[in-house]
Amino acid sequence: QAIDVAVASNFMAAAKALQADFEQRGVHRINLVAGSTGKHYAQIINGAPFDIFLAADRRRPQLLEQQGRAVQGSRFSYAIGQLVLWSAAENSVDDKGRVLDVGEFKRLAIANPKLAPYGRAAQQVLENKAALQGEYSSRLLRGENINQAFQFVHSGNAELGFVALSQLKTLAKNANGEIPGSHWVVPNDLYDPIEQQAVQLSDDPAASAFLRYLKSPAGQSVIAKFGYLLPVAGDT
Amino acid sequence: MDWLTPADLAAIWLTLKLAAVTTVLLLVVGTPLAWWLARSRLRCKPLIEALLALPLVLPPTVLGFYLLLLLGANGPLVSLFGEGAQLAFSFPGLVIGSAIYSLPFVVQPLQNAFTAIGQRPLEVAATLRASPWDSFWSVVMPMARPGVIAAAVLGFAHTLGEFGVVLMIGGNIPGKTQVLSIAIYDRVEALEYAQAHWLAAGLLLFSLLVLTLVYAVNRRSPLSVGVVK
Amino acid sequence: MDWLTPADLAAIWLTLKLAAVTTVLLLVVGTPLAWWLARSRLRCKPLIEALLALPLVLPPTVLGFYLLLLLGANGPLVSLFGEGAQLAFSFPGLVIGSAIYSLPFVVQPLQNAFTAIGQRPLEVAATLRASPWDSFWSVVMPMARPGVIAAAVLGFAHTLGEFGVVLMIGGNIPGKTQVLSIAIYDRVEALEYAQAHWLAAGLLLFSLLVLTLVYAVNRRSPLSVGVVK
Amino acid sequence: MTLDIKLAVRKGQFALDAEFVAPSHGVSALFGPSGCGKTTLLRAVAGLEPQAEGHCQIAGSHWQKPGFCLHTHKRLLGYVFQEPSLLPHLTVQGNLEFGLRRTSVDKQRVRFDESVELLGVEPLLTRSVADLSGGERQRVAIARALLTSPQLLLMDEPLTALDGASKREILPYLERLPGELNIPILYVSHSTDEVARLADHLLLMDSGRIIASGATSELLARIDLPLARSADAEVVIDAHVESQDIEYQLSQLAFAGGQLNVAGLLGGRQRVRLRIQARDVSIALQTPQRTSVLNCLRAQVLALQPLGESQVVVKLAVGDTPLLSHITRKSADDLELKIGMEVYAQVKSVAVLNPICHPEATQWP
Amino acid sequence: MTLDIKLAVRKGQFALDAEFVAPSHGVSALFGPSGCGKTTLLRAVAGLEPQAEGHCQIAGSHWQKPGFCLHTHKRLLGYVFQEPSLLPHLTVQGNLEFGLRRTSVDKQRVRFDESVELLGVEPLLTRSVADLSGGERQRVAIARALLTSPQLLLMDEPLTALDGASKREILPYLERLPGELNIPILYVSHSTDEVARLADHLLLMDSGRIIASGATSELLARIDLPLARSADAEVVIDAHVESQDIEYQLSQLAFAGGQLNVAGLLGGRQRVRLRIQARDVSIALQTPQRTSVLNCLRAQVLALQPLGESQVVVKLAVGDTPLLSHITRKSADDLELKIGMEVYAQVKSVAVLNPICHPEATQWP
Ligand SMILES: Nc1ncnc2c1ncn2[C@@H]1O[C@H](COP(=O)(O)OP(=O)(O)OP(=O)(O)O)[C@@H](O)[C@H]1O
Ligand SMILES: Nc1ncnc2c1ncn2[C@@H]1O[C@H](COP(=O)(O)OP(=O)(O)OP(=O)(O)O)[C@@H](O)[C@H]1O
Ligand SMILES: [Mg+2]
Ligand SMILES: [Mg+2]
Repeated sequence: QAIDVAVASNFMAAAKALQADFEQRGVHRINLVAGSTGKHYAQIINGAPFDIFLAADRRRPQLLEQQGRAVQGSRFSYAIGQLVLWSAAENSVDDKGRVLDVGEFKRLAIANPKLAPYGRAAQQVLENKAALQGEYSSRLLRGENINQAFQFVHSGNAELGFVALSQLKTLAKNANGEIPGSHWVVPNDLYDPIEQQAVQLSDDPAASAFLRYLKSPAGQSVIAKFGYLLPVAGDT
Repeated sequence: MDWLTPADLAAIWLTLKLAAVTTVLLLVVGTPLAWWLARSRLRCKPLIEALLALPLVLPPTVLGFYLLLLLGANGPLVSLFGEGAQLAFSFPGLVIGSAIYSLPFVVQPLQNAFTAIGQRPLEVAATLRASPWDSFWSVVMPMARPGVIAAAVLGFAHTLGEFGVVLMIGGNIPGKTQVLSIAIYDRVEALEYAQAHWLAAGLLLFSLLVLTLVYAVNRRSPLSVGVVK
Repeated sequence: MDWLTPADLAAIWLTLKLAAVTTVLLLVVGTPLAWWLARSRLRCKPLIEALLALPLVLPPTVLGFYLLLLLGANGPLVSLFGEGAQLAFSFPGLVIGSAIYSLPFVVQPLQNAFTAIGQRPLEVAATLRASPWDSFWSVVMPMARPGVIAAAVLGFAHTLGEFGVVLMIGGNIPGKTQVLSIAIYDRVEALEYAQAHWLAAGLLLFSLLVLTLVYAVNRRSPLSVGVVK
Repeated sequence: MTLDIKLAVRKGQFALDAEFVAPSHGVSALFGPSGCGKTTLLRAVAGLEPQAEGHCQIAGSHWQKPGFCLHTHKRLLGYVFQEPSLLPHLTVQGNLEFGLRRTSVDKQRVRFDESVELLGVEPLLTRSVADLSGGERQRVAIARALLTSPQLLLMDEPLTALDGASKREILPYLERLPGELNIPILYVSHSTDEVARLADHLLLMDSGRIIASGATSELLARIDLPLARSADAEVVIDAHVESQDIEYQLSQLAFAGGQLNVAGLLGGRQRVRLRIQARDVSIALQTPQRTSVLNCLRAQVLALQPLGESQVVVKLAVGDTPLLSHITRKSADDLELKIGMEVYAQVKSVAVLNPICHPEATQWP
Repeated sequence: MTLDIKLAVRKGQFALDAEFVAPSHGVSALFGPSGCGKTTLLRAVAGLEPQAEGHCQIAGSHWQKPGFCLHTHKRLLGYVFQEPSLLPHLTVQGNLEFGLRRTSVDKQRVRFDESVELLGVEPLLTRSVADLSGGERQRVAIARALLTSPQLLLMDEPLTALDGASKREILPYLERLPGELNIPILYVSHSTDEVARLADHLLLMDSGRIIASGATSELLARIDLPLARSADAEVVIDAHVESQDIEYQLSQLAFAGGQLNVAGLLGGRQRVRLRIQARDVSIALQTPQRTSVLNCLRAQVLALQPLGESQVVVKLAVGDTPLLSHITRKSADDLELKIGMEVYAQVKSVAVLNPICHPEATQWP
């Protein structure tokens, strides 16, 4: 019997790799349920039969823990997302992000700052470029989540966009074996860390096993491959 | 085709089942409702008609959210009838959600079709010994056929395509409550565009086939020599 | 009310404008289409009817995705007609997206209403010197009024509530393409439930009012002494 | 056993308030000007006017009384609507069978083949009702109502869209029906011809009320009623066949008060109904000689009444049988007609209304 | 200037193939059994049968010819459908004004008030058409068609649902119309009475074809056609008023061949149309004495033909005017009638069909 893992949409690609690796190692099977973290949270509160919740932030797992919906003490950070300013066009984004200061673009895609941690992070980056703040807001395309922000850029509808590094990793490499287009990995000090936390929801042994795997070096190396930073051990 | 995973197959099957069951349920519930609306002279009828259109006004996810509150673990149903009454994250829950969301699309065409029939054919049927129940099946429904078809098609197609409500109260659990529309959506979200294209194209083709068939059959001469009884 | 931010107000205004413009556009486009469908004897009619129902079958977000590809910066329209033809992220783009998604809900009731009128009233009008165009306005439309109302209500309500398509091709730009449904949805996602409740309740109440009014007016005696001309 | 009906219903400005008793067999004709409420009355009897109040008792069974109202589909009636209301989603055959199938086999007393043939709808059976001509529709509607083998037949101007020949085929069939099925028919008609031929009982309506009700022969001859004063004034006489003249194909008929010759051979001692129109009766003071007028009856002048400026209605009695004559005032003066005077009534034309022999009826139109 | 029409159209099994020329003024009656194609012909003339082929020329203007077909709304016609087809979303007044508003003021030749009053629809103006009685609907439909002041009026059994009195009010109005508007009317009717009264020209139809076409008086008297052999056989005679008898309120009328007395005072030298039914004509060999029969005409036997077993149709000539008589075979033998014989035609009843005076018409029914 497979356990159900609610996974934040932005982490799906990595989660699939983890699933494959995990299932190959042991007897347990898992089922990935993609969705936005807000939706998953509402569903868990209202009785969704999920065993594990891989959230996109730390707030929702925290809330669940406070409300007694999660196995106490099971919460931990499993990945830290990295924000990237990306353009599908070559030479559009410089490696200092000066393109933002110049402001020569029509549309900039971000995830919704209210909903998605990547969105909030992007917002913080932009706020640092305070000079352009007022002007930006009407040029911001806001995807419901980081995936939609990515789609806007990928389909060429936005010249630029703040996306997750993990997304760029899944893209087919260009001729040089590099990420297509041009990008700027935003320095970590420009935004609060995008800490993604997991929490266990049922006492199914398979759930414990998967979480153990997630913390294990094997699991962590898969996560790292997808462009996430790894949390400092013991940080909750 | 490596993209038609078992989960996809399960999603297709679930989708068809959901759309079919929902359509049948909607016709079963919508028909008497539409009939009542078509015939009633109550002063509050406009209010009821407006109420029926309301599910449309809320974004499906939001509607789904409220349904989740209603049907979920903390909802009034569970507090009244106990654990067993939790309909969220189960097939019946999906059906209820889809049905509520698509109800207006079924009731409206039916109601208009019923209204258009008028009083006379029923009077005629009554003078020919047909009880109201009998007339309903042997006169009203056959005469309202275009409306019934429209209702079924809109209800079915809308259930196939909509996922906001289903996503919310179903939980998108592959093999259990993940329907095809969500599967496609997930593919798009996961940047697996090729697979999304294939699934979407398949869905479109299948729907085109079914709908064309329905419309073509509907078009056949509406005459029947025999009479139901 | 601290939750009715200026952005919310802008969203409300935009939503109403979008719903109104879309409904009008749908009636303008849907009416001749429905009329043609009601009268045509073409053999391929079932296919066309099925095609028209197809937008329903795709999940709105997916449909929006494809529309984005079509109307976006790299879409065929832009390559054909240049930059100016990029409709995505503009109000016209929103209107087109909503209109495509709601088209079946408008065409179906209209088509059924037109079919139900039959040939005779048109023949009568022709013998009374009314040109086909004239008859259409002075006979067909008044007689099809319940269908027109149903079409407008379904189209309007559906545009109010649906946001998948709009989100995708609109980009949720506050004050420009953010509509109310997305605003409510965002509140739910952001766990700002109280504000979501208020907005949803407001939307529902407003819609209830408008719809009740529409239905109540529709119910008034359908008789008119004067005749349009 | 009678039809005992008292029904009141308001429709906008119009109020129906009809009360009458009619025999529970034979045809009762409902006669009155356009808009007087005939259709409304029929609908109320059928239970199609939910607001109707009063009682409605048909041959002993209560269809409606205060506090009780049988639903239409439980009233064993057949209704031919004024506008032939065929069910548009069924073929002609589907329409005919609709009622038939809902009539239990042991109660079916009208044969499908016979009525279909008589009404000439056989070639139409597979047709869509939308394609039918006006007359065809009306015939299908009549056949459909008959096939339910009703206990009461309500017919609202059922023959209006039919040509003379069709009428002359269908009328005798309708005439025989009440006898064969032993049911009453309430029959709305604007045609005095149909009324005289079919009706045993006459109900005159005006402004929602029954203004006179009685045997047809009686009401037709009452010169205080509008009927006798209309251009179509006539009397009907019940008679029986006394003898025959085979060479000339004539029959002598006897009635209360005298004898009449009519063309055609009628079966011996058969009962027949005759119609004599007022304009076909002339008055002479002595027996006329050498004329083609076959019938000349001794009569007494019962009443005289002016009709417009130049005409006079004369009510005559031939024995016990009343006769009407419309003559010019000049003739009346020339002949010095007075009440009680003995005269000769010359009858130019006698119509035999019975089904078996219709000397006047030729094939077409 | 004529109506020159040749139209063919197939509808399922039925094929219309009608060709005729009719005068472009006055009433042309279309007469034929149910299902013979009368309605289809009218529809084709109105341009409502898109499949119809042939030509249709109305008083000089082409409505249809090969390769050209005017749309119905451009044909200046008025159409009274067989089933009164009022527009259900309009009131009575809305229906009446629908066509009126679409007729330019300078072409309006029918006064709203007058036609509304004559057809008795004044009290109905604000009513919903769904509530009307059958006769009321028919009257509204007629008024509506008239109000478009058409160049050709097509009327499909317009008077069927009307009672005698309404008919007698409306008929004279219709009779006057073609003269006043100077337009032709194509009039479908099953009633010989209406035909005789209204029609100058008669078109006999059967199975989709026109089997005879000609002046009414001519066709009515042709004993090779079914009309003369029907129970309603009759002739119409055009006459003019010769003199009057004021005391007795009688008029003497002169026609080609003789004189007739009719009740009522008719205006001096006025042209009138008379109808004499075959059953109202009897034959005598000598002038009858002391009878109420006013009219006795010298006539010659033109033709004799058996009618069924016991009757004979006799065609007489009174001067140039033909007359029909249905008498029994016995009478014919008694009188030893032969072709060419001189006889007296006793005319019991003459109906004056003109609008101004209707001696037969009383108020009701
Ligand atoms: N809903 C209504 N509101 C007002 N008047 C009505 C309504 N329904 C019927 N009437 C009137 O009632 C009268 C009687 O109608 P009904 O149909 O019974 O007449 P009828 O005797 O059958 O006439 P006809 O011979 O013309 O068919 C008519 O004058 C009609 O206009
Ligand atoms: N679509 C059709 N298919 C087959 N037959 C048809 C169709 N339409 C009409 N007919 C037939 O054509 C014939 C002529 O119809 P039409 O209505 O012209 O008759 P009509 O002379 O007006 O008869 P009535 O006096 O009964 O009104 C009828 O027998 C009718 O059944
Ligand atoms: Mg009536
Ligand atoms: Mg006809």
